[in-house]
Amino acid sequence: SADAKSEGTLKLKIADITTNPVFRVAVSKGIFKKHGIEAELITFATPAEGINSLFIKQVDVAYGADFPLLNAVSKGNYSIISSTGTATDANASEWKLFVRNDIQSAADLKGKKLSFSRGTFIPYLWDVYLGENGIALKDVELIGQGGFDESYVALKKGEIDGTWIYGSVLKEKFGALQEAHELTDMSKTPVRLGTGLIVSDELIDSNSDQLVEFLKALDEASEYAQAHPDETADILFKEVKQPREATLKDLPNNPWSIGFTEKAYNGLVGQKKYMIDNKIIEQDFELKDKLNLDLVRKAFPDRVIELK
Amino acid sequence: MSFLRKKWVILLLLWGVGLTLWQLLSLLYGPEVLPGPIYTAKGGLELLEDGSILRYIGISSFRVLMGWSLGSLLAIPVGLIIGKVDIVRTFAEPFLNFIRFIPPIAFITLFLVWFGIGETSKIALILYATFFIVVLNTLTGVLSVEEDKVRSARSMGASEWQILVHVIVPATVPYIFTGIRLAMGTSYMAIIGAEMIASNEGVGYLIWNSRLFFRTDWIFVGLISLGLMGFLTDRAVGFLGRKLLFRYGVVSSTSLRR
Amino acid sequence: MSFLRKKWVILLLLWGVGLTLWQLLSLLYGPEVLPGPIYTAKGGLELLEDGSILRYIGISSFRVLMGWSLGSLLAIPVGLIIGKVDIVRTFAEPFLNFIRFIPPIAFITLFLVWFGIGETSKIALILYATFFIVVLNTLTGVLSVEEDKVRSARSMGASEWQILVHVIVPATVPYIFTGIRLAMGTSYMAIIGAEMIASNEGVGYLIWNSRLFFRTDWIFVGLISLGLMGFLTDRAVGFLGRKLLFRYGVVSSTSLRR
Amino acid sequence: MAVTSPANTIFIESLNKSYSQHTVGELHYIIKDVDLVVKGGEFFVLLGPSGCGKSTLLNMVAGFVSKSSGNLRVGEAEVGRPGRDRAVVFQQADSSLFPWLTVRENVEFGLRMKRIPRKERTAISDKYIGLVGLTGHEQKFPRELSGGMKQRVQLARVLSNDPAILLMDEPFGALDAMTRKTMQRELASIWRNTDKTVIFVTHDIQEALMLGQRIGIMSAGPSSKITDIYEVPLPYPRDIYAPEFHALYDRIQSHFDE
Amino acid sequence: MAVTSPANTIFIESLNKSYSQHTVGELHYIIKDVDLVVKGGEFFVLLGPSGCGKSTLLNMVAGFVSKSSGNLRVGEAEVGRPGRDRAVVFQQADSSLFPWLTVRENVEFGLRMKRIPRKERTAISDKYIGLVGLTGHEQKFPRELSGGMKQRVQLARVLSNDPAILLMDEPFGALDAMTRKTMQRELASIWRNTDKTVIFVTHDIQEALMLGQRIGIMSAGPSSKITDIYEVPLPYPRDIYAPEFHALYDRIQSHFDE
Ligand SMILES: Nc1ncnc2c1ncn2[C@@H]1O[C@H](COP(=O)(O)OP(=O)(O)OP(=O)(O)O)[C@@H](O)[C@H]1O
Ligand SMILES: Nc1ncnc2c1ncn2[C@@H]1O[C@H](COP(=O)(O)OP(=O)(O)OP(=O)(O)O)[C@@H](O)[C@H]1O
Ligand SMILES: [Mg+2]
Ligand SMILES: [Mg+2]
Repeated sequence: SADAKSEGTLKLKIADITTNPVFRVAVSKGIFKKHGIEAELITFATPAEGINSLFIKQVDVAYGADFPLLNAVSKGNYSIISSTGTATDANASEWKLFVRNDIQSAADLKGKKLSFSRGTFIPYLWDVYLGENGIALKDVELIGQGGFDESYVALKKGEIDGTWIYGSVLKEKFGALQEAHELTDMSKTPVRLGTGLIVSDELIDSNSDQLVEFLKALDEASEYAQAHPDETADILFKEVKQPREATLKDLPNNPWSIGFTEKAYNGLVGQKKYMIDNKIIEQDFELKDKLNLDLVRKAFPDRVIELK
Repeated sequence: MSFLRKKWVILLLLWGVGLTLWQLLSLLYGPEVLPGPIYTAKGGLELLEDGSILRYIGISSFRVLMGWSLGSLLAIPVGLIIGKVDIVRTFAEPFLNFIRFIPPIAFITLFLVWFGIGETSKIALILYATFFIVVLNTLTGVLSVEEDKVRSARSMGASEWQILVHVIVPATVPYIFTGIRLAMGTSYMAIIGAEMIASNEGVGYLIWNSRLFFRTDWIFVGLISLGLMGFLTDRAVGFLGRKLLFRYGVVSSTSLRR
Repeated sequence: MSFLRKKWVILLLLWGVGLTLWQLLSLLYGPEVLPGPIYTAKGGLELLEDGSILRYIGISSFRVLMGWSLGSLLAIPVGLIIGKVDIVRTFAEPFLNFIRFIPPIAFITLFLVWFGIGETSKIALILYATFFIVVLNTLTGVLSVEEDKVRSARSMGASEWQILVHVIVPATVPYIFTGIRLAMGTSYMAIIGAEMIASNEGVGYLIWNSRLFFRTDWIFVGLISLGLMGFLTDRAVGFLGRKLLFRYGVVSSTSLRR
Repeated sequence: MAVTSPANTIFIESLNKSYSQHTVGELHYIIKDVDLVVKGGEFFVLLGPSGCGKSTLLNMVAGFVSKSSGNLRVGEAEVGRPGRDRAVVFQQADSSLFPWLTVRENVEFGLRMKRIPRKERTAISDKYIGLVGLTGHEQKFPRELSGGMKQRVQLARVLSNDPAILLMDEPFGALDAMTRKTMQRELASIWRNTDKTVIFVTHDIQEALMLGQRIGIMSAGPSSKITDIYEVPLPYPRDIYAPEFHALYDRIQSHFDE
Repeated sequence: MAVTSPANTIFIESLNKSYSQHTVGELHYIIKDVDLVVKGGEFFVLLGPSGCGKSTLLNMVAGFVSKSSGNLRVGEAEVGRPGRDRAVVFQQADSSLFPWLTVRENVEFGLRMKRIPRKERTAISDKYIGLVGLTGHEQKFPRELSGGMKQRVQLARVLSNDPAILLMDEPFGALDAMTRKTMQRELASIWRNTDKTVIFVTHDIQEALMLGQRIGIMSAGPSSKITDIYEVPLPYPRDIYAPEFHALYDRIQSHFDE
């Protein structure tokens, strides 16, 4: 845990997932160490599980998309300290909507079976996307799925009619399907997927200076990864067996920019409204209370907006 | 008589102590870590009120029963053939001893690909979980048929086919039954894996989905439902076996080895 | 002699036919759906070259062996006590028959909560998977000790404690051994669940993680590793049992019921 | 009284049996150069120490075990496989009766295999169940009978097939002393009312003398053969205190005292 | 010759045994009002039909089964539980010997429980292994012995504890006829060289006459008792063809013919 304050070194347990390069680069290139952070990475299957581990004090820092972040802050004394700046148009354009060939426009989705991954923001995305195209959520059937291999097979067999996917591996796989084609991508919708970092308020109170360094380290690690894609691909293959081609293709779309932008804020607001409306979050709360932007402001003053 | 009464008192006492301990531990560690009986009961009530837990139990039971009965029906002839035909056995035995270490859950992706995301793949996964146990038990049964039985049938003029139908199969019934009953346990174990595949309902779904929202109380409700379902069907199967297969020497056994 | 030679020829032929069929099916469906033997071998080579598959096998084996031996060590005395003490048995039996339907994977979240994200929770999950099988078998063994053995020891002046140590325990050894060996199978089955808990290494991790990247070949490599690991340890345990526990009447048995 | 008939005469000439042992390389004979003619309708007893090969010889006549060399005929026909003409009564009724069939169903088994109509079957089974004194027990299962009653079922079962030859392998070996005496008396009387050839295996000299017209003494194995044949010219039912009985007993006993 | 001594005299007065049956409500006696004194050093045979309660009576003397009412003393002491003074030889050597111990270890079991030093133990076991004619087989396990040899081990095992009383429950019932005769002869001679009291249970009249100084006849159950006691004034070793033997045989036989 995070009590070792001695000599300015902060021990952190960080919840990570397999596909994210930033933490791993920061560890293996000594960037954390340089910033006085002694990091241990814990790999989870999904961000949601990593964030859940915060509750049982198994990790100190977790990272995840808006959906699980909001779910977590609604439950206790945790704060979002930064966004990773991935709520960009470029990133959003990597979220592709693949549909069966008989669907040529959004209007054709009416009455169809649409896939979503459980515990993610996809239902929200469907809600917004369909709403914009004049289709109510109750006019389609949403099918919850456990993994992308599942939606791939289901789409191929016609057991579902449309699914959102992300990442080069999936884009290639789904692109090769005879039975389906790409209809649109998320950049054409108002939805931007933010990801952020979450820690306990306790940790912020006791180690705010080191956390500032932590944020700086992350930014530096992401820059390093962007500059050295091959090395990053090697690190990921070695440590988590992510195929090299996948890393190389996805890396340019995922530069982290530690900060807190207007887009990030709007993403959270929209997402939160949806979650409250759909009773996914039972107890409403003030979003501002759960955002602690002092640290990131110290680290990168020009990348943080003022909250009204 | 007085001993029997005493036994019940002690039993009640022990269960009482157990429940109290559970509650105390839960208070000590907090409901996040260990949902106590009261907290769990609340969670259960919540799921009971909107009828979902009962629906989930129904759906999961249906899947288990389908996969289990189909698996058993397929496995019995396969086991008989492997047991009877030496050359098939030589080929199949190492394979069986290899595949029995591979858990059903490892086949999720492949089954998806083969059987789609509908009920078929879920049932197929449970079928897989039960298949090999029933095959292995049937096979053991065939190999355990006393030579004297076969010999006496043969010297009374039975053909090889008659021996199979009238001697081997009935003599193997107790083994088949044991296999089927053991497989029942495994099929409940496989339901979580099966309901990881594209499902919005079922006890396995409840347990797995509750992880995402960290509802330990619902996980407990799911676990208890699973245990109860298993326990009750096991008793029912045991009872039916005792009644219907009485003449084949199927007797009750309370504690089964898995 | 000539029969033996013929047997080998047929066996080789059958395996050959099997592999060819596998390859043909894979060509038919495409490697996405069913990775053929060649494709799988390539994937395996990739993982072999950077040493990861061997490391994974090592890590998973360590976890399995730890969980399995700890589970067995714990389960044996528990089984003995449940078997020997009637009142404990009355209390424990329904509980055992209830909990044996709850799969290890259902406990992932709870074990994470209880034992953290380190090795402990993974080993604990495997321990859970083996514990009840060994308990149930030990218990069955204790109940199967012939009354005559206990009576003769008693009339030769053995105390109750001496009877436990010198009669009950040795007489139960074959049952304990069967339990331990069956549990070995289940512990390999539980490794996928165990390695779903916060891990980035191990055969279970490989199988589960490869889903993300659609690497069906790696899934197959993982499955085959699991099967081989199980098969080999099972044989090794069988061999050791036969050698070391010879006097207790532990004999080899090729096909074990699960 | 028994009537001699060539169709149920057994001819054995220079019969050998060895289970070839690869590892040793040398041929190890169980029985060697046995010559014997059992006349149709005769009651022949085979007497010898445990393990000498009595069962092996009987099983060769039954067609269960193949000869290594020599001649073995029943009537005109070479013995190759089991046949309806040679019925076998096994020592362990438990392993040869079908526990899932009632007494009547067991007795009718051979008839059912021959597709004899139900009415005819009932008439035949009634007759033989009556003959062995089991009337009233038709609906019982073997497990509900005592050891002696089970042997009666076996007897009725083979008799209902009307075989020319009865091969009995220590059929009373597992019975208690009193039941055994009764069964011997009844077997002798049943045999005297039919024209069947009987080969009866035992290692009890008194039993041999109670039953046999001739008694063949087998030497201890390996390479055992029939060394002596005694005629027993006593009338049935025999009296063990008759001086001739006593004299024969002593003469035969002397074979085994050496 | 056997010497009378009060410490190994068995007194039985109005002894009753019933297994109370709740459902029926009435008391169902297995044995009822048994009176018997077996003098120290005497060889007493208990003869009766199957199921009459011979084992029950013997087990009460052994202390394995509690009496329902009446008096049961050995010397001065009330019999309550098993004791080193009363050794039991069971019918099934397989279920009473310890298969994980060698012949020597089995024989030394009682001494080891008493913590007799190894050297002394070896001396004692050497003596009794020799007495029963098993010298040279000390290192074998029970499974490597024939039935007769196993019963010798049982005999040596109880003798090495030097009990005052030997209780034998059909110890030769499972042996083949020839081995049985030999064992009877040897038991008689071993007994004559010690001063032990023996109660020997059998249902073989010949065996009873070969061994007993007195033979108690038990009536068939329920509520069975000892109806007659015969003195056998014949010298050992006995000759079954002696006219007195014959006469006694017929008299006893007549009890069971009715
Ligand atoms: N399948 C077999 N392979 C090798 N040896 C065998 C086989 N069957 C029997 N034998 C051997 O043949 C010998 C004779 O056996 P068999 O059963 O005929 O004896 P038996 O006279 O019937 O003995 P018992 O009185 O104990 O029944 C024994 O030494 C036995 O070990
Ligand atoms: N634990 C028990 N509960 C109820 N009845 C019993 C029990 N043990 C024995 N009996 C009954 O007591 C009777 C006498 O049994 P026991 O074993 O003493 O007979 P036995 O004379 O030794 O017979 P065998 O010669 O077959 O050994 C039997 O009818 C049996 O069913
Ligand atoms: Mg034999
Ligand atoms: Mg008895």
